[in-house]
Amino acid sequence: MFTIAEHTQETPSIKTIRFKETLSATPAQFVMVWVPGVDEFPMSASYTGHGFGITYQILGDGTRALASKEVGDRIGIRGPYGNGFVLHGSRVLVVAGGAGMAALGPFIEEAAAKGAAVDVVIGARTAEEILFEKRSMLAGGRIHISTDDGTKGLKGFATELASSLLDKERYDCMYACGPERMIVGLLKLATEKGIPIQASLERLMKCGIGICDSCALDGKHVCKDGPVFSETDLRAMAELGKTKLDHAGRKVPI
Amino acid sequence: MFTIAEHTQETPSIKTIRFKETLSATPAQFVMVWVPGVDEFPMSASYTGHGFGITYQILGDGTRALASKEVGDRIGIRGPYGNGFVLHGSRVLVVAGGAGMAALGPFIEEAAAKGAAVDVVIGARTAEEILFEKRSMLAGGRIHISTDDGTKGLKGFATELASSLLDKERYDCMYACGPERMIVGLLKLATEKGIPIQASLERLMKCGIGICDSCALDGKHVCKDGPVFSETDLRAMAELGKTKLDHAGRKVPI
Amino acid sequence: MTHLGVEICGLKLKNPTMLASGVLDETGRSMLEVACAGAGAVVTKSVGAQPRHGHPSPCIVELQDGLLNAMGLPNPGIDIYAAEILEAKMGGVPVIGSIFGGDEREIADLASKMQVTGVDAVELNLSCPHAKGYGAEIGSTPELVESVCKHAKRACSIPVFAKLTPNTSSISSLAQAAERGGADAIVAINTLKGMAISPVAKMPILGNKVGGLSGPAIRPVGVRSVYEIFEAVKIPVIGVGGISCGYDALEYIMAGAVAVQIGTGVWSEGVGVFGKVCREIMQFMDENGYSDISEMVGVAHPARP
Amino acid sequence: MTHLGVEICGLKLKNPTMLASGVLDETGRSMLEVACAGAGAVVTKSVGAQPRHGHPSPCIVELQDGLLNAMGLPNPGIDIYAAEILEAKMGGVPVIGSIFGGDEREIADLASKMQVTGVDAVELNLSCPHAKGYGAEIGSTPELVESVCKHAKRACSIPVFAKLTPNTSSISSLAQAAERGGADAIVAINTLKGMAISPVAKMPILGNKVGGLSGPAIRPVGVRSVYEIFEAVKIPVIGVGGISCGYDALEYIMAGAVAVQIGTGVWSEGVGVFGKVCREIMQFMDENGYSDISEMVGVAHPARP
Ligand SMILES: Cc1cc2nc3c(=O)[nH]c(=O)nc-3n(C[C@H](O)[C@H](O)[C@H](O)COP(=O)(O)OP(=O)(O)OC[C@H]3O[C@@H](n4cnc5c(N)ncnc54)[C@H](O)[C@@H]3O)c2cc1C
Ligand SMILES: Cc1cc2nc3c(=O)[nH]c(=O)nc-3n(C[C@H](O)[C@H](O)[C@H](O)COP(=O)(O)OP(=O)(O)OC[C@H]3O[C@@H](n4cnc5c(N)ncnc54)[C@H](O)[C@@H]3O)c2cc1C
Ligand SMILES: Cc1cc2nc3c(=O)[nH]c(=O)nc-3n(C[C@H](O)[C@H](O)[C@H](O)COP(=O)(O)O)c2cc1C
Ligand SMILES: Cc1cc2nc3c(=O)[nH]c(=O)nc-3n(C[C@H](O)[C@H](O)[C@H](O)COP(=O)(O)O)c2cc1C
Ligand code: FES
Ligand code: FES
Repeated sequence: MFTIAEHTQETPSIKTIRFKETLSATPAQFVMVWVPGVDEFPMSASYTGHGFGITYQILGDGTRALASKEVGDRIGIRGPYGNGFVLHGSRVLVVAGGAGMAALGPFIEEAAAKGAAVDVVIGARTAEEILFEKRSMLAGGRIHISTDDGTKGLKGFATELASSLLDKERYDCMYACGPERMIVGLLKLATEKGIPIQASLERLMKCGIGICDSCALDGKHVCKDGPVFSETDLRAMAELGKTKLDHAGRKVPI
Repeated sequence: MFTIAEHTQETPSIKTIRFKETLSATPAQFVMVWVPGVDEFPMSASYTGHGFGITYQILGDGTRALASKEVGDRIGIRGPYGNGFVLHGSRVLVVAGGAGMAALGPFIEEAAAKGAAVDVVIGARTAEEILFEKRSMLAGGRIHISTDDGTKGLKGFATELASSLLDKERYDCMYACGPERMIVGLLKLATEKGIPIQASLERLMKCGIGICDSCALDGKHVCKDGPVFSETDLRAMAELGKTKLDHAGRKVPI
Repeated sequence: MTHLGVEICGLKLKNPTMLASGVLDETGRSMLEVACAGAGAVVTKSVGAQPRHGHPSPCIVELQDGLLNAMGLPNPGIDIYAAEILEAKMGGVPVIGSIFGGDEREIADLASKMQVTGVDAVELNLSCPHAKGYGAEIGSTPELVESVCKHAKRACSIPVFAKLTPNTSSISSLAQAAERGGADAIVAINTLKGMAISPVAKMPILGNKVGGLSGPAIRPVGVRSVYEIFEAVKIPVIGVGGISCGYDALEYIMAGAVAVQIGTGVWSEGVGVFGKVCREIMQFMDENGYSDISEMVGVAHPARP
Repeated sequence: MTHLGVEICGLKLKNPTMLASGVLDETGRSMLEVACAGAGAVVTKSVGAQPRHGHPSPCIVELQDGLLNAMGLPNPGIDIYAAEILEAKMGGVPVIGSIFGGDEREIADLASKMQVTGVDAVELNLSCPHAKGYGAEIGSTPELVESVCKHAKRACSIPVFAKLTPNTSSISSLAQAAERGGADAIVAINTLKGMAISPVAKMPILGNKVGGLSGPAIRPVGVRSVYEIFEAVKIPVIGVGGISCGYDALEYIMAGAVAVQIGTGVWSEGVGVFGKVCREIMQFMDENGYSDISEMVGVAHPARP
């Protein structure tokens, strides 16, 4: 069990927990978070190594229970699991939708530290829901904002903003995490522009270790083969953006 | 399972098996030898590392079955277990009784290779039962022989030979393996002369790993605390040379 | 040349390894991948009459030498699952449909529906240790095992395998009951009933509290079970529990298994475990002068009566 | 200050760890060493009426995460063994005399003789999985368990502990039977019935073929058993199986054990395991605000009825 060292509100719906314990993870690797008596669910490492942390959107019972935990409380952490983003080239475009920024935050820092020029597109519902803007700026990223309601930056979707950047600049690789329709859009853009993309996907995860099949996506397993997939894998996924499995293993629309 | 690479007759009652497999062991460490369908029993490593081997006296069902094994046959080996002889000083006296030479052979080689002057007393029932004489000589040891029937060397016990050597020379340490009454005799000599002794003991061994208590000797366990004990331990053993446990855990005279 | 093929109740397997029920088999596509990775056959997730969510998370505890799971038989129900089986069938290896149910009628119904999906055999999960009312209760009473097998046999014409629980004082009595009930083969073993507690959280870790222990930890229990069952029945035995290398599989085969299933081995070795186990078995056969798997089945017994 | 002492049926233990039966307890002197190393109590080897050699070797198989043993209850018989108990008593910690027998009369006889040796309690080994005619057969039938406990209770006036087998479909039924029979405490679990086969030798490795699985591999089964038994009976439960660190012991304690026994842990950790487990329990108590072991017993249960 890990002990909560800090618990901060990032946006009205998103919080970050930093732990006393150290856990090293590649950006986009995830842990299974156990809130005793409530539930266990996957969360990306939003801070890795010393001061390891997760950043989560409050959605249902599990994240609500997590939000009520206080400094000193302990929660179960197993992992890290899965693969992570791999820096490719010296000029990259990062596109985050909502809480997807949790996985991209540490990647932006890593890429910038390695000397890459990083353009960061942050898409959010509304201005106050923009995650990790300051963090990305401090890391040296060039920030571009879009909001659904136009309260900050471009009014519209992150994909539109990414599209106009792709028209202007040449990137070695794109990195994406966020809603699946955003990823589908970015994959299309990447294909059009002929640049590689790495996208972190989400599926229901029961085991996190590649045996229960609950995170299956066209025979791939998000927990083991992913969560990060590259364009070749993504293009081969007939289910991408269309269906996912529910708790009973039924294919349901995304 | 280990595969027999060589199987040679050392004396009329003693044979050596060398294996294809490599197993590193300190001199006097032992392995548990499983002859499938027959029995499992402890044997010292008489050769260690590449060309690992054991040298055994044919006594009962187990060793008889072992003697009938041929090159290419496989037998079970687990270990090495226990501690081993530790070289102490630059001038040592090695005393072996019968098959006890099995554990001392590799020690003589090791000690000589490290530059120690090694006097070797080999006691046997009769001339043709003398084990590892040539091997010890080749290693650089100075050999002294005693036989019970006087067919070679001194007629008498190894202890007598050791005693006269101890009168003439000054040794840094004595190393012994053989019948327990020989070890009791040598311990007495070591005490009189004030020199340290390391002796390898034998007890019935069922597990070899320190849990079954069948090799217990005054609260010590030959398989785990031994088989090599130093003078302090040996002197504290009320049962040494007197009693041992039988298969039912009864104390019986040695 | 060594020959890895085996035949079980008319099913032809290119090698003796099968995917065990409950692992990477919620979707047809995953079963397909396992077949492509080298499994000789795949067993589906245990499927029931209705969709079922399974137990609340955590569903898995990773141990040093195995896993504790309480998935709780999540499945979309036989009707929806039929499509997954269809996809799995494209792997070109036999697909065995695992079913569970609360009583004889339900199981008979499922067996008949399972046959319609096109599977090559039905496996009765008489042994899930952590789903109340399913499996364990039925599976540990010889009379019920016999009766369930009888009903399943009557309801379909494909081979019926009975998968047994080790949570019993006599697994060979259960096997004999299954044989009397007409089962065509025995599968042994399912998981052992276990629990892990977090001292810090002061509670069992699994959402369901109790789960099933699998992996290397239980192999000795599985091998012993197959050894006992082999002496107790005449129908073939399929061994499962803690297999992740060729030697593990050989233990089962020599204990009397005609084939083996692998579940938790996929966790430690990935889906490559099937190919790895086969290669290691072949190498052993080459080195030890065996040319056909069947020569090794049950050879650890003094003599077959 | 944290307090590690526990009291079980009137026996006062300075800490909750005991040496499990069958490990380092053939001689009084070894039990003495274990007591000096920090065990709160020692349980003797299981002793019978007559001297017994035990099974042919090999008696032990070392596994990745446990041991398989088929010692076969070697012991010098109660009359000779009395001297060992006398020596063990000098350790200043309670000595619990373990006995096994083929029927009620033999066990009653042994219980009464055991009391005469001066032990503080008698432990009935109703569960050795690999000695024909002893233990397992008696131990897996609730009616026999009840009757054996009754006879043992009548034959002596010291506390009687019933040690149960996990090789059953319901260990809690066995515990209830023992309670009905008057047992003062339950000890759970003994080893799981297992086998290891050497593919090269083409035979089971153990001289007795079948043996008992112990160590970390079986801990989830032990914890689950104690958890179930705690809810089924009112008498105290002593937990055993796979304990080699403080956390392992805490799993058992929170599942409901008032004390724990350690056997295979001596293999991996040496006799220092008792001190180590106690230190780790104490550290946990300090960090988590517990001052007495009893505050932790059974806390993993939602509520004690
Ligand atoms: C690899 C991976 C990494 C993740 N990283 C993060 C992260 O860093 N931060 C973060 O906020 N979330 C992350 N998620 C999503 C997160 O796991 C879910 O939001 C969380 O499980 C919701 O739990 P809950 O109990 O609060 O909601 P529930 O009560 O379970 O569900 C509430 C809502 O959330 C949706 N939901 C549930 N599970 C998921 C899921 N796996 N993916 C998307 N939506 C889901 C449901 O459909 C429902 O609408 C990640 C998911 C995956 C697979
Ligand atoms: C640590 C250790 C290392 C050993 N190394 C060697 C070695 O390198 N070479 C060697 O020849 N022997 C060695 N022994 C002795 C060897 O284990 C026994 O001689 C062997 O077990 C006899 O087996 P068996 O089945 O042939 O005889 P059994 O039928 O078991 O017994 C035949 C005779 O041997 C005696 N015997 C049995 N076990 C022992 C024992 N443990 N110690 C002494 N006598 C015993 C019996 O009392 C009986 O008289 C060692 C013993 C120990 C404990
Ligand atoms: C995650 C998981 C889920 C399982 N689900 C099922 C199931 O639905 N039906 C079934 O019969 N067995 C199920 N089992 C048991 C396995 O099929 C197998 O019998 C057991 O795990 C032992 O084999 P192993 O050690 O190779 O995993 C499951 C096992 C695991 C680990
Ligand atoms: C070598 C060995 C011998 C054992 N002998 C006995 C015995 O004589 N009587 C008994 O009740 N249990 C015996 N057991 C079982 C242990 O007491 C204990 O119940 C079991 O090993 C589980 O605990 P562990 O994992 O700590 O070893 C023996 C176990 C081992 C490993
Ligand atoms: S979460 Fe279980 S296979 Fe991915
Ligand atoms: S041989 Fe078992 S304790 Fe030494």
